[in-house]
Amino acid sequence: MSATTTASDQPTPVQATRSAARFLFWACVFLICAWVLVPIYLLMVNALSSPEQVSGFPKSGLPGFDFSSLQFFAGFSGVGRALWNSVSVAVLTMVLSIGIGAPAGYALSRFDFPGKEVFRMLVVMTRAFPLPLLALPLAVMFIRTGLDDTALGLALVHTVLALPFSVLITFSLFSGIPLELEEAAWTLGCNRWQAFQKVVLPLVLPGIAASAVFAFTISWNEVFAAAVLTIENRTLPAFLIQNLNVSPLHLKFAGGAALVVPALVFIFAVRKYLFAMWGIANR
Amino acid sequence: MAEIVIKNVAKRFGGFTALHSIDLTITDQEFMVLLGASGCGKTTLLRIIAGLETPSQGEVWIGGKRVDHLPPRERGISMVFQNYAVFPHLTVFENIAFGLRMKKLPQTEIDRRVNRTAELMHIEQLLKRYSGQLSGGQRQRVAVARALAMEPDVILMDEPLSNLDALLRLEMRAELKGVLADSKTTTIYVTHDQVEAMSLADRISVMNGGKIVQAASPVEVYRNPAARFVGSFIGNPPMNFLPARRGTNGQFQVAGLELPGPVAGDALDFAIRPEDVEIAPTGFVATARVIEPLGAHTLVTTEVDGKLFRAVLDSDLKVAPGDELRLAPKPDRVRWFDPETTLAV
Amino acid sequence: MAEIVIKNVAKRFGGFTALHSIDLTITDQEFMVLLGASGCGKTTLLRIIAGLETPSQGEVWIGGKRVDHLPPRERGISMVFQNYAVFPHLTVFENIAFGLRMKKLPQTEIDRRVNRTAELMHIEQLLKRYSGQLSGGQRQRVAVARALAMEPDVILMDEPLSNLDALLRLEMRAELKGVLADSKTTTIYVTHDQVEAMSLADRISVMNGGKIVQAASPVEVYRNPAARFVGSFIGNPPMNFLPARRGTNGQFQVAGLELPGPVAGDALDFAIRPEDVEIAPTGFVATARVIEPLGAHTLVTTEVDGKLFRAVLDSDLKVAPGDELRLAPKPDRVRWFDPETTLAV
Amino acid sequence: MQAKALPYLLLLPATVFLLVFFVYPFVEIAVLAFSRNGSFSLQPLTTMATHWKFGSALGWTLLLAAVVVPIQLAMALSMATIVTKLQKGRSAILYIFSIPLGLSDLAAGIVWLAIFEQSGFLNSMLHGLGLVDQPILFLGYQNIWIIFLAVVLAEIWRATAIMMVILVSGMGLIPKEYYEAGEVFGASPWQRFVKITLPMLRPSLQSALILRTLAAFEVFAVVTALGGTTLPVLMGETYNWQFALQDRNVAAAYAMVILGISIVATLFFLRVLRVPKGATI
Amino acid sequence: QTLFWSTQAAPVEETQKMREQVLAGFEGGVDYQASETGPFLTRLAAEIQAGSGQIGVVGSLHGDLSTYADSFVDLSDVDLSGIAVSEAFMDLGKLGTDEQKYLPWMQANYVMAASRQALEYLPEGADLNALTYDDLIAWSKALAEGTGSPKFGFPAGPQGLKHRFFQGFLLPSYAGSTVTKFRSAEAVEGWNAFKELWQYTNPASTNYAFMQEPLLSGDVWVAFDHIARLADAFNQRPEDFVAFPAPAGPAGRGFMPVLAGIAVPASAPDIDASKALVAYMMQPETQVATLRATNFYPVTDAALPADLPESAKALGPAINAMTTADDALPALLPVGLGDLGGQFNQVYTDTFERIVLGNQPVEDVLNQQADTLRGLMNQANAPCWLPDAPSEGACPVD
Ligand SMILES: Nc1ncnc2c1ncn2[C@@H]1O[C@H](COP(=O)(O)OP(=O)(O)OP(=O)(O)O)[C@@H](O)[C@H]1O
Ligand SMILES: Nc1ncnc2c1ncn2[C@@H]1O[C@H](COP(=O)(O)OP(=O)(O)OP(=O)(O)O)[C@@H](O)[C@H]1O
Ligand SMILES: [Mg+2]
Ligand SMILES: [Mg+2]
Repeated sequence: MSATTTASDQPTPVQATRSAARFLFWACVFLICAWVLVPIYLLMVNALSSPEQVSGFPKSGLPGFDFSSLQFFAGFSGVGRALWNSVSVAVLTMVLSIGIGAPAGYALSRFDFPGKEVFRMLVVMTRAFPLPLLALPLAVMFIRTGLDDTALGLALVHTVLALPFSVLITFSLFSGIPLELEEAAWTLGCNRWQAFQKVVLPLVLPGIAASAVFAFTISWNEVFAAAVLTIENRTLPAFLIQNLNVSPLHLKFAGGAALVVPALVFIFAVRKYLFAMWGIANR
Repeated sequence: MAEIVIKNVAKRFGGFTALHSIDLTITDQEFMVLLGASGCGKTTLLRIIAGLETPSQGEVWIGGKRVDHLPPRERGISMVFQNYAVFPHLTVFENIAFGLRMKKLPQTEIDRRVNRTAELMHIEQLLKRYSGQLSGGQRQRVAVARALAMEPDVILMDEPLSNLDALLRLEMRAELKGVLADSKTTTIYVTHDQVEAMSLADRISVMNGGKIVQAASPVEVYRNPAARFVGSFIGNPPMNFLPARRGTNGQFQVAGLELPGPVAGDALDFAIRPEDVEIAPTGFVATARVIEPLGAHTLVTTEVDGKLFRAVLDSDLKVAPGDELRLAPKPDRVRWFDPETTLAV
Repeated sequence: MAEIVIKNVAKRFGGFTALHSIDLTITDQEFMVLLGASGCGKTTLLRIIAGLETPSQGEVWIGGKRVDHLPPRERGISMVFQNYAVFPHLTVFENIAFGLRMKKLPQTEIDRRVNRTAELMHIEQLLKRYSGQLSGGQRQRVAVARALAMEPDVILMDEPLSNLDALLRLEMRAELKGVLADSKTTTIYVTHDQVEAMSLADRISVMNGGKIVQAASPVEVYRNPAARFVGSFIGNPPMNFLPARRGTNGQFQVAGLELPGPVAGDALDFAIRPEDVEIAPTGFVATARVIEPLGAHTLVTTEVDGKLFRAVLDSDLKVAPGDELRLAPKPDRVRWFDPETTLAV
Repeated sequence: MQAKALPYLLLLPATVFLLVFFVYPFVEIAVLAFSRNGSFSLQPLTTMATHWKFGSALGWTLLLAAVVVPIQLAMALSMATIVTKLQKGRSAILYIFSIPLGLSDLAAGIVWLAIFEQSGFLNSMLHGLGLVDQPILFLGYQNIWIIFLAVVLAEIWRATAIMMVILVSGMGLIPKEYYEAGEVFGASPWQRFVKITLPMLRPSLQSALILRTLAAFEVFAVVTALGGTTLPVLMGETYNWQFALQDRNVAAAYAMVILGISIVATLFFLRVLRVPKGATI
Repeated sequence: QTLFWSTQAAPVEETQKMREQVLAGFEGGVDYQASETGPFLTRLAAEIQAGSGQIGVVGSLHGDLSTYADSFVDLSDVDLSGIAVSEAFMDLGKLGTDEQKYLPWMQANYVMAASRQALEYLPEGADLNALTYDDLIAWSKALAEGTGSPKFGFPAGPQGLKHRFFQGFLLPSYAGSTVTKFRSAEAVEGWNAFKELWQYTNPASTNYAFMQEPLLSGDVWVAFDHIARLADAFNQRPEDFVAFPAPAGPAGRGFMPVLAGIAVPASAPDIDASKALVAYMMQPETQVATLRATNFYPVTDAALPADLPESAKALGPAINAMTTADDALPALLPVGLGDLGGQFNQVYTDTFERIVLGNQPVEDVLNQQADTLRGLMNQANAPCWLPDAPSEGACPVD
């Protein structure tokens, strides 16, 4: 993170530099990368192939560079708007779920108080209850209150889904920060919030970013609530993929790819925050 | 005005009582040193004053204001933590500037103070490093600098120099004392280094098992320990104790020697500091057991009447284990303790 | 056989050189103390021996085997970390037992060793606690007990007693020495406490700025510092230095005094320890500046010929700042250093 | 020193939020599970329990979770360890590892369908290698175990990254000094992992396992994409009763079952991975 | 803009066509949104429950609409200005009430399709346009044996429309009934025949929602499906495929039309605009455009143009041949079941899964499922519909 911390500055422990172990290690890395990448590659191959190639056999495993399927989606009226809606809902979800979840995670990690377990179970239950059933009462409520068909309304529902993640992840992160650092900040003139913001937050930022990314991808990929709760302001998945199941194969793949690619770009864009490691490794 | 008054403070951790009803007043601008065995509750007391720990009972007043329910930042204190608590994500500079930024001081003032305290602590060349790139002693100095830079009314230091070498300690000590006196800061300073305690303290509070046993000036604590514990705890090596019994002539019999003692009590404990004995023909009969050269002096551990007895003698003295010596206590340095209450008589 | 040989070891952190080409041999069963200023590289050297840090150059041999490329667990060492590194998720018992379980010792043996070392460290009543429930000194003792329980060939201790009070230190010190001697362990012990260093060490290595300046027996290091640094670093308070110039009569002129000196050299540094001066009419003319009572003695900081000059005098002496004293060096304790090379002459 | 109210204050937003957006609709649904036409009845529960698919749906769901979660845990731990061990190329590899985070379960289903389908990539490869003449039908109803396997693979592929990222950020917070102490005291890399990493990772492990297991109980889209209704799962049945059969009461009863096993699993993880009182981390 | 909330034309290409080719001409402006059944029903139910909403017009299959009979406005006053709508369909649209709950929107049917190469294996003497189930079995057997793998295909996947096949094709063809003779000996015979056919059916069928893709990929050579779900094969490679009527059984050539209707929920924001859209949907030009977009046929007497897509050209005659065959035995969609329609379907799906996939004894399964079916009919108190004989009160299950 700092300009002064170059790789060689870090104390380098003596490692078992036995070549066999190293080879095994890199073989593992390679295998896992392949495991992740090959299916993505195949999805892209199909997305870039013509309908005949997609349903043909045997497949070459090479893309046909036929953009018609993707173009079909690009030409779909309202894709731009849906993309924008998706992003705004996802960002709102991210903000809401961290904004609401992180304080709760902090409280769970720093305090012992009656009702702690009840709250924890409540959070977990949220994750354990099928959304399609909740959607009806929620939709009725939203229609009555005017939240229906707004980015905020959908973000609220997505926040219900993402909240368990943000609460539990931030809880575990905060548990990893020594209380003493916070105490030091208090004696240096911080109130709780400032100490949190200036000391704890920078240290857990990578983790917070991770849970924010979860929130984002949960919202990004959620179809059901989006399909029920948005009409004018459709999000991309509600727009593109809710009917992919009943669409021809080549469109399925193209639609899948159309949804995957922005998410990949997003993760790529935020990877720095996701994985930034401060000089805390040798605290 | 930053007088600290601690009234009847106790602290229990579950079933364990770390502090029993502490009463202590540290006057404004006083330099109070807390001394005590490991685990006796020094850190706990500091943390209660700082507001990091809630006392199980009692009151804490700072500068005439009851602060029990104030958060640390409103108590006008700053603190050096026993294990430093240097922020790992900030450079040394930012660590020291941390509290100043919280006070929203102008940047020039921050620079000035950081540089001044860093120089004081000899870490000016480390300002750009992170704590992971510092040695233990350097980290400790960052913690001290961070607290000093605040220029608080009250500073609490928990063994702030424990990881420094003697030379640096000596220097830091002098500088700390000077800086804190100049800034009229009330100081509570935990140390286990008695030389440090002696040379820094206006008063020393000796703690034992969660209680304050004696709070008095260094010389008083050293010369006239209020309790046997103080005598045995302070002084390196500590005081020697021997059982004494009043003889028929009113004098006390101590390991074959006859000494004048206090008027009250029949069975008392005789006590003398190792450096207050001399080789003299009228002394205790002592068999040397261990000889430890300490540089200018030699610490001779002997056996007197079957009891351990230490003497600090000139290093020119040639003595070998097994030798028999005669060790005479300097009469005006002899102290007496009641073996039951352990208090000085 | 666990002789440790360090050949030409250096360590660089980026642009910063923490160790410059260290050569050092610690013989089997020796108790070697490392002394040096904060940040001089003591911890780094220990970590290189332990295998936690890769040297930038050089070789490390333990027990006749080159170990540079062995992981720490195959080096037959154990270590007390400067910041304890007591596992927070394990009880004190399990912390001490950690290494023993790794060795797959039978439970009875583990119990025996844990209890023994815990008793040694006076933490037997804390065995069920977690590290978060311990005081600083208690935690440090757990770290020491954990290392001792391993009964290794080589033990590396990084300021293992820094957070203990004097009394406990004294006791621990004696016990450590006894235990380690009994178990024939080769020990490298970092401390900044010179009394500790003196009383424990078979040999002391004095480090400065990443180099080893002198490695010799305690008395030798104290009496005959190999370099000005050693003299100024060891001894509390340190040696006094005054510039000396050879007069026409071959004698050296030092602050108005005429003293016999070594045959070589024209301009040298005169050096004397503060405890090696006495009040005598033929001494240096010294103006007292600061008077610090140290218990049995008084440290008087004076000014001699415009230079700082410290003297440890009997505490009976009545002296006030501003008083003029006459301080005479004991002739056989005078040492001389070359001001250019800083080495002893 | 701080008001006792602070933790509650911190929980307040989340609690209010959940009360409005979860508890309120949840109660409305939960009531359905125990009523019929507005009055109390156990009929939805009995209908569900006696339906011929209920047993197998429950069984497959549990089996799926029991197979997928441990494998994912092991993989996520290895991946997280690899990432923390890496010196160079860490961010690139971490990025690759976390790519599946961005995938919806539907997309994952589609991808694996493309592989296992009769004219899919697996058959193409086997054909290309000359191992088969005719494409093999992997996902037929007779091959329920292959369907199961495909679902397991797809689930592992899709959802391991979630666990991994939680664990990576947790591992990043373990101070290095403990590993060093472990190393000095004779712990091999594996022992350090078991004795230091795992216990100190407990909070993160707990979170990761709870979240992942709960998600496994709700597996649906991937199963439908790969196995149709051949492999019945609880969530699929819930969906079926809610929309195809339009019996919201029985659907609610299914949801209560999912909730029930989720709570049991959560309690299990909370217990097994709890940090003993007094221990920090 | 009027929101047209629909389950039809859900495949993305069709949705696009609906918007661009069918609805673009409506003056008020239409927002056509096609959803899966789940979101569709949830949204609809929510708006009905909330008493207000955005949905102007609902378009879905008869079965889905029948659940919400109470919540739709009466459409009898929509001005159809002389457009003739099939009477039978108008009746279905009343959903057992006196009001016109929905207007028929479009219809479709199920037919068979085969690739030309399969014709070589057609058994001697079998007439493609008058196929029997026995012929089909023999043909599938020949195909399986001749090519080495089963080549008959059937949409038994989760999105597949298999229940309609059992309700409207298999059972009527064998038992001449959908409900009453559910567990008759004839029905048993029918299920046994289907079991036999299943031996020569591509096992991947349990994953198929649409038969056009397996036909195109060659995994399946002969298939039964909804016309909309076969169309792509004909549009892509018209020369390679032929369409023909569903087979006949001992009781006749059972078939069941698919009927989609449009309704206006009482909670619609602007009921007049909605009705105007409904009327627009019934216009001959709209109906033809709908046919082009969705492969669903008009429910009115709209004249079909000559330049139909390949699929319509191929499939239309097959439907025609089927519905006008001498042994034609039309079966109607369930009426009067209300929200039990789903469970009614489930009875048939379960029967299939247990008998064919689970290999359970046919009689036992039928007996058990008959009990369920009877319970449903009694609960809904629904009288019989074609091909079952009209009943007093609930339709009996013998
Ligand atoms: N990672 C690092 N990057 C840069 N410099 C470092 C790093 N680690 C240590 N140093 C520097 O190396 C020097 C030696 O450090 P080391 O910890 O060995 O000192 P030490 O002798 O143990 O000091 P102390 O008595 O204060 O513990 C110090 O000046 C320190 O600042
Ligand atoms: N959380 C806790 N639970 C139980 N006991 C505790 C806890 N914290 C501290 N203690 C105990 O309270 C006593 C006082 O601890 P404290 O840290 O104040 O000691 P100390 O005087 O600072 O010792 P040291 O010089 O070793 O740092 C110790 O015996 C310690 O074991
Ligand atoms: Mg302490
Ligand atoms: Mg160090």
